[in-house]
Amino acid sequence: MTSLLAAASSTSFDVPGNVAFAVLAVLMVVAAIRVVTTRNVVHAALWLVVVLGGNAVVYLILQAEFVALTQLLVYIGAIIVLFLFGIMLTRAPLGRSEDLDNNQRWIGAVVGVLLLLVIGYSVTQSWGSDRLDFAAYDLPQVSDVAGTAVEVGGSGNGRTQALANEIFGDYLIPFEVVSVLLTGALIGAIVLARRD
Amino acid sequence: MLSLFAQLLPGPFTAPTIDWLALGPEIVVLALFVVLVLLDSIKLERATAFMPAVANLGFILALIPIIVLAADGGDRVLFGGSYVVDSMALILKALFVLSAYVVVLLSTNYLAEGDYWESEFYSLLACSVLGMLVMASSRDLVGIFVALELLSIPAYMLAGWRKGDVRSNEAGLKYYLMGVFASAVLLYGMSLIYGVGGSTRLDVIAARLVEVGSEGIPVITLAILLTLVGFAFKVSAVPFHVWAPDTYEGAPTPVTAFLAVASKAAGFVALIQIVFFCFIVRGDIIQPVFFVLAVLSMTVGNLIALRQTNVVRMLAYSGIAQAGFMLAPFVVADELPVQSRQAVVIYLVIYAAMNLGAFAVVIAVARKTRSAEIDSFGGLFTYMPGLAVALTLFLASLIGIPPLGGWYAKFSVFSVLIEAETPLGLATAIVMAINTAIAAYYYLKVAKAMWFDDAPDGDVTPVPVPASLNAAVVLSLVVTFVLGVLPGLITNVTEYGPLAVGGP
Amino acid sequence: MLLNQFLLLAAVLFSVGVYGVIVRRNGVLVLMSVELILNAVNINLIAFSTFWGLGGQVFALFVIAVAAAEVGVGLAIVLLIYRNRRSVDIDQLDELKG
Amino acid sequence: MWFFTHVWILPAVMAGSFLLILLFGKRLPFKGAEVGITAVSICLLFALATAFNWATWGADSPKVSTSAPAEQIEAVEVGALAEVPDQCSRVVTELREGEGSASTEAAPPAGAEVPAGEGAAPVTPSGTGETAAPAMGSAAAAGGKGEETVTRPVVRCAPWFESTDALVTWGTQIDGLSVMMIVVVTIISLLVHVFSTDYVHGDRRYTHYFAFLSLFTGSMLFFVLSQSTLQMIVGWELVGVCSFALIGHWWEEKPNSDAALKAFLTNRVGDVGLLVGMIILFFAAGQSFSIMDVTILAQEGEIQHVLLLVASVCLITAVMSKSGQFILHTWLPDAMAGPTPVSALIHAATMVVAGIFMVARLYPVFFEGLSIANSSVNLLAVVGAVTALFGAMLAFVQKDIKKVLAYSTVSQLGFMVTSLGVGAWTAAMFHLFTHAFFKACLFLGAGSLSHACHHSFNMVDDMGGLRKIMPKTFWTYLIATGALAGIFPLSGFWSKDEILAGTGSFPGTEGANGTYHLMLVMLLLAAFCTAAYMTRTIWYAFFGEYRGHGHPHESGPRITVPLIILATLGAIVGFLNLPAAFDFLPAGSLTRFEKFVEPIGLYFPSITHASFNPVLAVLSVAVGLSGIVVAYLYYWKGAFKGLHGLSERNSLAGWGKNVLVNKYYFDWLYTTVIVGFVKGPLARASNWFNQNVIDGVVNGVGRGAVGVGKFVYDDIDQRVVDGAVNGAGATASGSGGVLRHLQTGRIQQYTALFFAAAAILAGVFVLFVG
Repeated sequence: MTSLLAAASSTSFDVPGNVAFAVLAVLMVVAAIRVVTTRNVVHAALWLVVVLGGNAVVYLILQAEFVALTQLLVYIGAIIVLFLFGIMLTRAPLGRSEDLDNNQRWIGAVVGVLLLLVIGYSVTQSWGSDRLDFAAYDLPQVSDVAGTAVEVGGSGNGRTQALANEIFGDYLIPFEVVSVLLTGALIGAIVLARRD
Repeated sequence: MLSLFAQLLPGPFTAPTIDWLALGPEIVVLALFVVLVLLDSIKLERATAFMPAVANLGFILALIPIIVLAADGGDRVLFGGSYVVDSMALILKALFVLSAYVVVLLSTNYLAEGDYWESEFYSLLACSVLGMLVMASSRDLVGIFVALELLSIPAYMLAGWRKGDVRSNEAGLKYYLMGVFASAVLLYGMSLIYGVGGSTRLDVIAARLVEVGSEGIPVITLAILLTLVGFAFKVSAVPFHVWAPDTYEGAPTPVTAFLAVASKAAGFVALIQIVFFCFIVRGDIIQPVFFVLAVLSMTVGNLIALRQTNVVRMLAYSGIAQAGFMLAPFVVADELPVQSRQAVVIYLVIYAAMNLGAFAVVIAVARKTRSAEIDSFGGLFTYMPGLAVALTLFLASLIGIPPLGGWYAKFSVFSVLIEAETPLGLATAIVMAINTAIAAYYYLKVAKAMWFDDAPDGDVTPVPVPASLNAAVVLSLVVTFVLGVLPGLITNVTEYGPLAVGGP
Repeated sequence: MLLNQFLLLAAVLFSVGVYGVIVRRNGVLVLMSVELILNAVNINLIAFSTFWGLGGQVFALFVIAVAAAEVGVGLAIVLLIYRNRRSVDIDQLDELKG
Repeated sequence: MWFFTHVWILPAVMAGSFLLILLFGKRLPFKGAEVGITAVSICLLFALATAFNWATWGADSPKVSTSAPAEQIEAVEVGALAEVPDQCSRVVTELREGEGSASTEAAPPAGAEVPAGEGAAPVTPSGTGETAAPAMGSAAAAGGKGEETVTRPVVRCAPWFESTDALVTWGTQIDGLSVMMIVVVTIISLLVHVFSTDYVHGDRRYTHYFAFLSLFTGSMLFFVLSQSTLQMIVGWELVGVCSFALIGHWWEEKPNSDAALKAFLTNRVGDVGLLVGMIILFFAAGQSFSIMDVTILAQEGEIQHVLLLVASVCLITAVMSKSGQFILHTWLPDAMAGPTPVSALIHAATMVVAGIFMVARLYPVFFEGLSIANSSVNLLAVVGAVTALFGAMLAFVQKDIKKVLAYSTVSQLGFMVTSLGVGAWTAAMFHLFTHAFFKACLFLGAGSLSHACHHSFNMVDDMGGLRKIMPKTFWTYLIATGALAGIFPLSGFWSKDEILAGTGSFPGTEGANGTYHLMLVMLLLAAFCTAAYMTRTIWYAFFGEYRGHGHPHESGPRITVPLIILATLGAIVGFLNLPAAFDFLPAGSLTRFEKFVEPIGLYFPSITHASFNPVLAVLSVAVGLSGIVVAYLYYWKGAFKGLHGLSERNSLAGWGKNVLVNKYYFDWLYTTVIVGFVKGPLARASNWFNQNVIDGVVNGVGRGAVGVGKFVYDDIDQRVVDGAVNGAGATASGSGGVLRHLQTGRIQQYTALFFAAAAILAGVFVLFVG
C-alpha cells in the first residue's frame, strides 16, 4: 500500500489521491467542529474518534506506518477510553445539555479565525507549491556531527528499523525522560484521584 | 573511520557511546526518584519521617558529579550535539539542585504538619528537578520539549497537592490548563521550525535559518513567535502571566516557592537554549518580541503589585516584574550574545536566592498567623525580630539596594542593555529604570508593616521556627549577601567561551 | 500531492481546537479540544518528515506519549475538582483572582 | 603618606563599631555609646592627622609655570599622578606609558616618594611653593605668569570583581576634597555622638540608635573616600538606608515612619538617575568605574559632549533628591521627624551633602557636560538658585523651629549647587565646610531648646523668652545665626561672598568662569530672606514671654559643650580662606582652603577664581543686615503695622501665605495628583469608561437592534461587559487598579486572553516584521 501511494504521489496530477484526501479532510474538519460544538458530551468523544482515526489515515498517506499504528493504539485504544471514563466518573450528562459552552463563543470564533488566517497565510507564502516527494524516506539521511546530511544506501523497508535506531541513538535521553515522565504522572495522578 | 561508517549504515543497531560521568547529576536525581518510590512502596512504618532527609541527601549528592564535572572542565558533547554539558549547564544544574534542596527544607514541616502525601511529594519534586537538569543540557527541540513536560507535569500536580482545599485544586487546574495550552502552542511553533530547519537539533536549524535568509518567509516569524509564546507562559511574561498569581496564591506555599524560583528558572533556561543557540540568527524578530514581552512584564507586574494586599500574591506579581527584568537582556541577545546570556544567568541565580529566602520567611510567619496578608506581618519585628530583619534584607535585595545581591543583578542587566547601544535596548533600559523606582514602593509596604505597625490582634507570642526553615533562611541570606558583596564569585563562573552559534 | 494541503488541514484542526478550549466549560471537553491541537501538530511533523527524514516522526511519537501523560494528569485534576465541588464546570472556578 | 594609604581604616573602624554595638551594646555600662564615641574619636584623630599630612604633602608637590608649553604642563600633571597605581586607573597607566615613550625629557620618576616632574626645565623644584601660593588664583585668572601647585592624589584600590570586560575595584582616593570631607564628617559626628548621650538618654532603643549612628558615619566616610563610581553608588545607598532607619527611629508614631518612607522613596527616584548616569559614564570611559578614568577622560575632551550632557542631567536628578533640591526637596523637612541630633548629622555633614560631594567629585563631567565655563545659564545653576530662593521663602511660614532650619538647609544647599553650577567649585566646597559647622550648631541648639521645652519644637506656641533662661544656647544660636545670615566676620560671610562673586555678574568682579546675572539676583534675594527668617526664629524662641508649659532650664554640659565648640568653629573657620586681595596679611594666611582643597591637574577642570570685590562684600553684608533690621523692626518694634495680619485681611497676601504654608503644594502635587492619579482617578476613569462608555455603547446597540441584536445583546453586552468588567469591577469596586481587571479568576477568560494575545502578536509580527 505504501509503495502504491508513493507511486501515485509522484505523478504530476494525482486525481484519486487528491479526491481521497479531500474526502478525508472534509470528514476530519467536520468531525473536529462537531467535537467543539456538539451539545452531547459522549458524542463529542465519538466525533473525536473520527478525527483521531482520520489522523492515522493521514499518517498512512504520508507513509508513516509506525506512527499511524501508534496513533491507533495510544489514542483510540487508551486516550479515548480515558476520556469516556472521565465523562462517567464526573457524572457528565449523557444526553443533550445546553450549557456546555460558556458565553465567549464569539471571542473563540474570532481568535480561531484569526489564527487560521495567520497560519494559512504564512504557510501558503512559504510552501505554496512544494510537492511531497518522500525522497528523504528512500535515502535515509543520517546527520554527522557537523549537521550536514550524509547519504547512505538503503531501502524503504528498513524504515521502522531506522526509526528505532534514531530513538535509541540520538533521542535516547528524551526517550528515558518520557519513561520517567509517565511514571511520575502515574504516581501523581493516583494520589490526586484517589479518595483519602 | 570504519566504525563511523558502521554506525551510519542502517542495519544492526549500534549502541551510542555514552559519557556516563556527564550524565552524573541526572543519574543521581533519577536514583533519588527510584529510592523514594521504593521506600514508599515497601511501606516501612517510619519511612515518611526519613523522606525529607533522603530527598535532601539526594540533592546534595547530585552536587558531587556537578562539582566533579566542573573541576574536570571542558565541554562534553553527547549524542551528536543534542546534549551538551558545558560550564553554563553546570551552573544552572547546581542552581536547580540547590533550589530543590531549599524547597525540601521549606516543605518538611509544612507537609508533616498538614498530613499531605509526603513521599509522593518528594518523588514528584525529584521528577521535576530531573526535567530541569535535562533542560540545562538539551540542544535539541525534542529534548527541550520533553524536559519541559517532565518539569511541568509534576508541578501541575504539586500545585493541587492540598487535595481537600478547593483553592489549591483551582490553582492546580489553572496551572495545568494554561500549561497545556502553552505546550500546544509551543509544539505548533516547534513543528513549523522543524519544517523550516529540517532537523530537531538547534545548531542545524540555526545554520539553515542563516542559509534561508530573512526575506519573504513569514512562516519563520510565525514559528519563532509561537515557540516563544509557549516559553513566555512558563516564565510568566505578560500577557501570558494570568495563571501565575492565582496559582501562587492557591498552591501550597513551598510549591509556590518552587514554581516561582526553580520552575521559572527552568523556563528561562529553555529560552536561553532556544534563543542563544538558534533564534539569535534572526535578531530582527527576537528583538521586538522580547522588547514587547519585557516592557509589558515589568510595567504590568509592578503596577498590579502595587495594589496587592497578600504577600504571596504580591511576590507573584513582583516575580512577573522580575521576569521582565530577566527578559530584558534577550532584547540585545543578538548584539551581545555572551554578555546578555551572562546577565540572565546572574539574575537567575541571585533572584533564586533572594526569592527563596522571602518565601521561607513567609512560610515561617504563616505558621503563626495562618495568613499571608500584609497586615498579618504587622509588628513582626517586636516578636520575631530575626525573621523581620531577614525578610527586610530579602526585600531590600529585591528592590536592588547594595550591597545585597539584587543590585548586582539589576546592574548587570542595565549595563548590557546600555552597552549594546540599540534603540530597543536603550528604550528597555529606560522603562526598567522607571520600574525599579516603582518597585521599591510595594516591597517597602511589607517592610513598613513589619517594623512600624502593630501586630494585628495584639498577639506577640513568638512561635518556634523549625530548624529546617531556619536553615533555609540562613542559607538564602548568606548567598544573597555574599553575591552582593562579592559579585566576582558569580561573574567569574559565568564567563563562558564563545557560543556555538555566533551573532549574525 | 502538495505539502500545503496537509499543513492547511493541520491549521484548521489547530484553530478549531483553540476555539474549543476557549468556549467549552466542561473540563473533559477542554481536554478533548487540546487533543485536536496536538494532532494538528503531529500532522505538521509527519508532513515535514517526508522532506527531512525521520526526525519528525520521532518527534511525533514523543508528542503522542506526552499527550497521554497530560490527559491522564488532567483527568486526575478534573476528578479532584469534581469530588470537591460536584461540578466540572471550569468556568465556575473563581476563588482566586485579583 | 601612611595615613593616605591606610585611610580605609576609617570606614572599617565605624563598621566595626556598628557590629560591636549591635552585638554587645546592651551589656556595656554605657549601652554602647562609649564604643561609638571612641570609634569616632579615633576617626577624628586619624582625619586630623591626614589633614595635617595633606598640608605638608601639598608643599612637596611639583610646581608648574602656567606660561610653560602645554606638553610640559601635561608632563608634570601626569607625573603628579604617580600615586595612582596601574590597576586603579587604566587611563593613568596609558598616560604614563605614553609619556615614557614620547617625551623622555619629562618622564616622571617611578618612585612613590619623589616629587614628579623634576626634569622639566620651567618647573621649579619642590619646596618653594609657599610664596607662590597667594598670587596663584588671580595669576591663573590673568592667564599669565605664576606657578601652580599640581595636586598629587593618592589612590589605593583592591580588585572587587571582574565583569565581562572590566576589572572593578574599590578603594580610596585621597585628595584635598576627600580630606576636607572626612574632617567635617568626623568632627560633626563626634559632637553629635556626645550631644546624643544626653539628648536620647533613656530612650528604649538607645543602643540601636548609637549603632546606626556609627553605621551612618561609616557609610558617609566610605562614600567620600570612594575610588570608583560603583563604590559611590554603594555608599550612596548605604547612607540612604541608614537615614531611613534613623529618621524612623521613633517609629511608634505614624508620621515618623511615614516620613522615613517618604525620604526613602523620594530618594529612589534620584537613585535611578544615579544608576543610569553612572552606567553611562562607565561606558563613556571605556568600561571603567574608576573615578580617575572618568574625570580625566571627561576633562580631556575624550568623551562625547552629548554623553556628558546626558550623564550630568541624570546625575542632577540624583542630586535633586539626595540634596533636597527643588522639586524633589519635599522629603527633607519631613525628615525632621527623626531625633534632632540625627537631623544635625543629616543636614550638616552626611546625607544631604552627598549630592554636593558627588558633583564636586565628578566635576569635569558637569563642567564639560553643561559647558559651565562659557555660558550664562545651566541646569545645575538654575536648580540651585531656584532652590535657594524658594527654600528661604518657605522657611518664613514655619512654626516648627526644626522645619525653619530644614528649609534653611534646602536653601543653603541651593547656594552650593548654584555655586557649582556657575563654576565656583572652591566657593561651593568652602560653603559646605562652613555651613556644616553653623548648621550643626543651629540644629543642636534647636535640640537643646526642645530638650528644655518638653520636646516641643513649636517656637510660636511653646517657646519665647528663653534668652535669660538658656544663655549658652542663646549665644551659640545667635552666633550661628549670624554666620548663616552672612554677617562679617563670621564664617558664612566669607563663603557666601565667594559664591556671590563666583556668579561673575557683579560689576568689577573679574576672573569668574561665566556670567550668571540671574543667579546673582536670586541669591541676593535668598540671602535677604535668610537673614530675615533667622531673625524671626530668634524672636520667637528667645524673646518675648515664655508661652510653653513648665519651667525650662539650661541643658547640661554634654549638650552645651558641643554647642560652644560648633559656634566657635562657625565663627572662625571663615578665615581659612581669606581672599588673596587681603595681601597686607601674612602670605601664609591667605586662600589656605583653596590651596589645599582644590585639585589642580589632569583630573580636574582648570577653573578660575573670581576676584574679591569689596563693593559686593559690603553689599552682601548690607543685604543680610537689612534682612535682620526689617525682621527686627517687624517683630520687636511692631513696625509695618499694616503688614501684621495682612494675610488675614488681604486675599492676595493670604493666598501667598497659603501657598507658602502648603509648601507650594508640592506634596499635594505628589500625593494627590501623581500618586492619587495612578491609584484613584486612573482606576476610577477606567472603571467609569468600562461602566459608562462600554456599557452605554453596548446597551445602545443592544436596544437599538432587537432583530439582529439578540446576538449582539447576548454575546457582547451580557458576555463582554458581564465577564470582563463586572466580575472585576465588583472586586475592584472603585479601588482596584485597572490592570487588576484582567485578573478575573475565570480560567476561560485567561484562556481567551492567552490565545488572543498569541494570535494578535503572531498577526502583527507576520504582517509587519517578516
